Amino acid sequence: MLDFTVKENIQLNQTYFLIKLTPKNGEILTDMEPGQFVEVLVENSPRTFLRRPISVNFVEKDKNLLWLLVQAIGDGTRKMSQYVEGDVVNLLVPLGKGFTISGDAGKKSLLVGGGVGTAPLLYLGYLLKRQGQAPIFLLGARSKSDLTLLNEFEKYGEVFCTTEDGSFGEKGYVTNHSRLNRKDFSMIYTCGPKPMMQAVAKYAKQNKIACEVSLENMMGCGIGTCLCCVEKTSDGHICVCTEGPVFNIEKLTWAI
Amino acid sequence: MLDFTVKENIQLNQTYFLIKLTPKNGEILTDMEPGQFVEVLVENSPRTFLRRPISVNFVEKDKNLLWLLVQAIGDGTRKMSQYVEGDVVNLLVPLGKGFTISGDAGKKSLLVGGGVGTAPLLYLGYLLKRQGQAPIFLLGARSKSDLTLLNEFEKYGEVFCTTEDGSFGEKGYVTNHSRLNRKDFSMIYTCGPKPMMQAVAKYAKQNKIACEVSLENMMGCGIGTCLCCVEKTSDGHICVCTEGPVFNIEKLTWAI
Amino acid sequence: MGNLKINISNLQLKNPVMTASGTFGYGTEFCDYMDLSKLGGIFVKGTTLHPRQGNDYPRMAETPSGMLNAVGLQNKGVDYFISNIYPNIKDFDTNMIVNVSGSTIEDYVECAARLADLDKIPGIELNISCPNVKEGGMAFGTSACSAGDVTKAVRKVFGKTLIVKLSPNVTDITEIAKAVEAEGADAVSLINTLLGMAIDIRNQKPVLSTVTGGLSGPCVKPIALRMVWQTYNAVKIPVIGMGGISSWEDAIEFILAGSSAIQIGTYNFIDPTISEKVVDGIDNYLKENKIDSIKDLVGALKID
Amino acid sequence: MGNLKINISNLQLKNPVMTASGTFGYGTEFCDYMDLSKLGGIFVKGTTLHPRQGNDYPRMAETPSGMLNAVGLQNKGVDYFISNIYPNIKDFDTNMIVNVSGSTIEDYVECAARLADLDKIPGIELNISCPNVKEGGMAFGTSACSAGDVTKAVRKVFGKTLIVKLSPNVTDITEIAKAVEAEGADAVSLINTLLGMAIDIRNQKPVLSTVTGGLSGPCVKPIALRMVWQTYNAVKIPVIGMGGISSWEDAIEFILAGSSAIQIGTYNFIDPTISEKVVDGIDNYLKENKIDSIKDLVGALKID
Ligand SMILES: Cc1cc2nc3c(=O)[nH]c(=O)nc-3n(C[C@H](O)[C@H](O)[C@H](O)COP(=O)(O)OP(=O)(O)OC[C@H]3O[C@@H](n4cnc5c(N)ncnc54)[C@H](O)[C@@H]3O)c2cc1C
Ligand SMILES: Cc1cc2nc3c(=O)[nH]c(=O)nc-3n(C[C@H](O)[C@H](O)[C@H](O)COP(=O)(O)OP(=O)(O)OC[C@H]3O[C@@H](n4cnc5c(N)ncnc54)[C@H](O)[C@@H]3O)c2cc1C
Ligand SMILES: Cc1cc2nc3c(=O)[nH]c(=O)nc-3n(C[C@H](O)[C@H](O)[C@H](O)COP(=O)(O)O)c2cc1C
Ligand SMILES: Cc1cc2nc3c(=O)[nH]c(=O)nc-3n(C[C@H](O)[C@H](O)[C@H](O)COP(=O)(O)O)c2cc1C
Ligand code: FES
Ligand code: FES
Repeated sequence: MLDFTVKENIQLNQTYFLIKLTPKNGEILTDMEPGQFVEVLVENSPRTFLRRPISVNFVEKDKNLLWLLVQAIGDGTRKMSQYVEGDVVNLLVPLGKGFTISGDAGKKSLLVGGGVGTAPLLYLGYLLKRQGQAPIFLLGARSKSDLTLLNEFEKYGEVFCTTEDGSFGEKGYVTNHSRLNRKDFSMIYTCGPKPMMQAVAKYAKQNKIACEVSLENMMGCGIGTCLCCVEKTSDGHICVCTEGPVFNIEKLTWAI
Repeated sequence: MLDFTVKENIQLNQTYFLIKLTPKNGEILTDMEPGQFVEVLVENSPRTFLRRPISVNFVEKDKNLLWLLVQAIGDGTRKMSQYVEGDVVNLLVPLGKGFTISGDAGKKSLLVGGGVGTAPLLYLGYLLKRQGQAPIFLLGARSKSDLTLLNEFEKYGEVFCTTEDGSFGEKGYVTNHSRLNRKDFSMIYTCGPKPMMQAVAKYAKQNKIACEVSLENMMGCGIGTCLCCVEKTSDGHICVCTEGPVFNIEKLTWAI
Repeated sequence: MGNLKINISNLQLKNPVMTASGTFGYGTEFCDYMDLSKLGGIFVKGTTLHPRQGNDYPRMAETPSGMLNAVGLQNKGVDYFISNIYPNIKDFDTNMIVNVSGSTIEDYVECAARLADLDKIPGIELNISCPNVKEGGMAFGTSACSAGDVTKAVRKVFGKTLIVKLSPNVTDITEIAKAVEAEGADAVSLINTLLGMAIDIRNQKPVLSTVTGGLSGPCVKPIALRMVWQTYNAVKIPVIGMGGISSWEDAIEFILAGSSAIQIGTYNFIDPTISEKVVDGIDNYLKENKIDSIKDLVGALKID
Repeated sequence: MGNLKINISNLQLKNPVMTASGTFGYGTEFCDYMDLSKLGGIFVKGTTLHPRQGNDYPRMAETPSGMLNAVGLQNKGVDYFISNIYPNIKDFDTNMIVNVSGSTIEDYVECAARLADLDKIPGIELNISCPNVKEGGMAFGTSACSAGDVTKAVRKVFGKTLIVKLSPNVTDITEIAKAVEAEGADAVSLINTLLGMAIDIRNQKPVLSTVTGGLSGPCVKPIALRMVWQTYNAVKIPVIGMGGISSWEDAIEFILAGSSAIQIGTYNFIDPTISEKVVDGIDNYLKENKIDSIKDLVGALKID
């Protein structure tokens, strides 16, 4: 549990906000895995009782900054979207198990994100690139304005996009993108709406590509004690907050 | 029910704040009696469920400004103390029955206030002066710094003070002030901590001076429906929020 | 807004939104803030045969997302109501329902009988669930037997719509609901307040003069909703749901759980216009979801 | 902090602050956040004779100042606990109490008997009040008779401190408390969760897979406090109070109402260090009010 100070809160579109935080008392950020998350204590929000889970979007080591990409959809995230420089925010960090990164520079990884589910893929892409890989991003959204941080993604790999309304990239869903026809991936990582992730998982399975998904089950505690966030897996009900949020699709019981 | 915009919030001492509000959409403030109050909807304060009653401190007709003098003692008033210019605040206004003002310019009124209970006396003094009276203020507090808005009071009458620690005016309680020895008042108005008001009421009774007190019973609704704010009177339990908060001491069943 | 009409037995409501007894005075207190004719009905203050002074101050404590009250049915009695209040409210363009309380069955009966003569009072709500009075009150509401008895007795003298208001302070609310249904209640309303308590740790005393009091407000909503759903599945008469409603979304939840109509209580204190907003919100929801009539929503909860 | 010591029957607590079953895992989950040895005790997860998968997802809904859960006692069973978990927690410098659940009296007895052999488990808490399991669970806790029966049976096989955890979903909690006291319980703990419900109005379905679930958090505090006070006045054995405690002030309220010790549940999720803060807060309160021992505060509520 650590207090952070808001350094910057950048509005990216109507509902997306990039919040950059640094530990209040100058503590050095611990190492985080891509796909791990934080639990935000949202103060001054009468309808927000529990903490809110938000993925690690990026870690700027040199500046000791943690980035969160937040979509304001309810009272809690709306309150976060109003953070201003200097606000103090209490976080549990880092939580959960992130994406697995292989040290093999020859791997070809595809990172598929939908909507705010693109959040954890930025830091993942950065780390993959640092391992020598050339990750490929495939990002989907309803419309052009929902595709944010593209210039950041481009720093770490090639970026392909789809929009449902065709306003940017290919029209349609990520799973319809022409780049998928090549099937030249050795690993797929995905985060986004469940139907999207299931479609991606199906593609991966059909093409025998290893695939990890990041689940967003509703959480009570984020630290493995309430047993509310469970996912049915081959090992029975297990906690998404401690055993996940990232899972290999082999472990899940999705009917795909 | 009306939305107001905060025009100014002036910190007067460690816990007292003078908040100046104007109707958000330019509505002209309705006439208010001194001693009436408003019910403030305190938003973004998870521990403040009910509205909070606050006295009308002053009405600046020409600027269409309503003044509230707020002492931050709990979550609700603390949140009010953080209002900044431009904040929008929802009020029920004006509520209750205020002090009675006689048209007789020859009357000599004493206005006794303790702590934040001085709040309603400012507007009362102003109106008395406008009637041609020369009201006398007797204001008490723990210490000098708790005596606020003195320059405002001085505009409308002579001001006497007591502090418990002797840091300003006479040392002791208002009821010990030497000015009371003259007993030359035809009317006493008082607002402040209950023990103080009871002592003032006693003085008034002993000296056969008419006296009105402003009660601060805890309120649920402020508009006469919950029946939670009742005071035992000669007419039985009656609502402080609609029949008061100002009462003639004759009506109360105080053992004084 | 034709599609908001719904009946509670013989009582015709222009919409399912009503205000709860003890939280809306006689309606008059709210005229400044809203248009009373927009409401399906108003449940006026708890009325007893004889005048009652109520409990001593303090009668209130604020709690997380709610409040405790210990008013204790302060009112001037049914005769005063009939001669002094009824004339002022009888022409309101909505249903004025009187909430009736008593310490004995005879009290309930006598009070109901006098109200039965009032043309513009289409129904009464028997409060057998008030936790704030020593005798009677909640005691009637916590046993199926006595709840049935009082319903039966009042039914004999009251021909118009008879609603019985149930206490949540019971192991099984459906038992009580079934008992009053069997004795002729036209509808049940629920929930009344939950018995609670608060302590002032500075003086180590209870906050309320009566030690315990009734809890209401958003904090009780999950409990109320569960009881409405249980009751809806147990009886055939209409259920009027309440407990913590603070938005139109809450109202829809109660309707889906089986409420033919809903009452808004404590939240009137926070927003005196809330009931109007809830009417509009429900209307919108129906339109957006292309639901023809509110009736189609009552108890429409989908359970896999 | 010597003045914070208090006993629950034979159980010696260094202070009255404990954590509630199902909200603090096995303690291990909180090591990163606080010093477990500062606690009077830890009530570990609900444990059953046989492993349980618990209910389907979703198991949670947020509510005003609280939450609903429908975990349904997911756990790997008592044998797994004994061989895989006990070794890791047995040396914690605090009291590790196991919360025991079952569907039949035999289950409770067998589970308790196996735990009786564990040196470092000084007591168990019988959960006869879980609203989230179909068979048994709450059913035991809502009738004085069955509550007494299960207590009696377990008492025979369990000689250490036996705490029985009561359900708030009853008309009169003191009846149940008296029944378990009569059958040899060393203490009662209360309250477990209140049965509640939430509906998603977008898909018109219950939020929880089980439709209803258990309500906890600050919203229930007034109800819990009232029940603690009623129970304290009805039985002679110690009362362990809980329900919505989120600050040291809340804890003091529960102690004044008659709790010899308290448990903190849901609020651990919001502030994993809350229990530590409550210990310090109580300590300060005693000092500031010049109270020699926490024992002097238990049930010290002043009623005029
Ligand atoms: C591991 C994890 C990582 C996440 N990462 C991010 C992130 O990086 N950025 C981001 O913006 N959001 C992220 N989320 C989602 C975020 O936690 C929710 O949007 C947030 O909790 C909503 O809170 P609120 O108070 O704004 O809305 P609420 O008012 O609580 O909810 C608004 C609506 O969204 C639904 N909802 C809320 N949370 C969830 C959920 N977890 N699953 C399904 N429906 C839900 C509610 O039922 C409600 O209908 C993540 C969630 C998880 C579990
Ligand atoms: C008619 C009326 C006029 C008022 N005018 C003013 C004013 O002009 N300026 C001002 O600063 N305050 C005024 N008050 C008092 C003000 O309403 C309370 O201080 C405020 O409600 C406290 O809210 P809170 O959330 O800050 O504190 P809370 O956390 O609610 O309370 C803090 C502590 O104060 C106690 N408390 C709160 N309200 C009352 C009360 N009414 N009586 C006794 N104890 C109480 C609580 O029990 C608690 O111990 C007035 C009250 C009334 C009834
Ligand atoms: C201050 C107050 C007074 C009440 N008085 C009565 C009453 O006289 N008769 C009655 O049946 N219910 C009374 N109630 C209960 C409400 O009608 C309602 O059942 C309860 O408050 C739950 O709804 P809510 O959470 O929307 O307030 C009262 C409630 C409050 C808060
Ligand atoms: C997620 C969750 C799981 C729980 N599991 C159990 C359990 O296994 N056994 C039990 O006796 N009580 C269980 N409870 C109830 C708590 O121990 C406690 O009685 C209740 O939550 C009230 O306290 P609180 O308001 O402080 O949370 C659980 C509560 C929650 C929120
Ligand atoms: S969120 Fe509580 S166990 Fe995962
Ligand atoms: S505060 Fe509700 S009647 Fe006065």
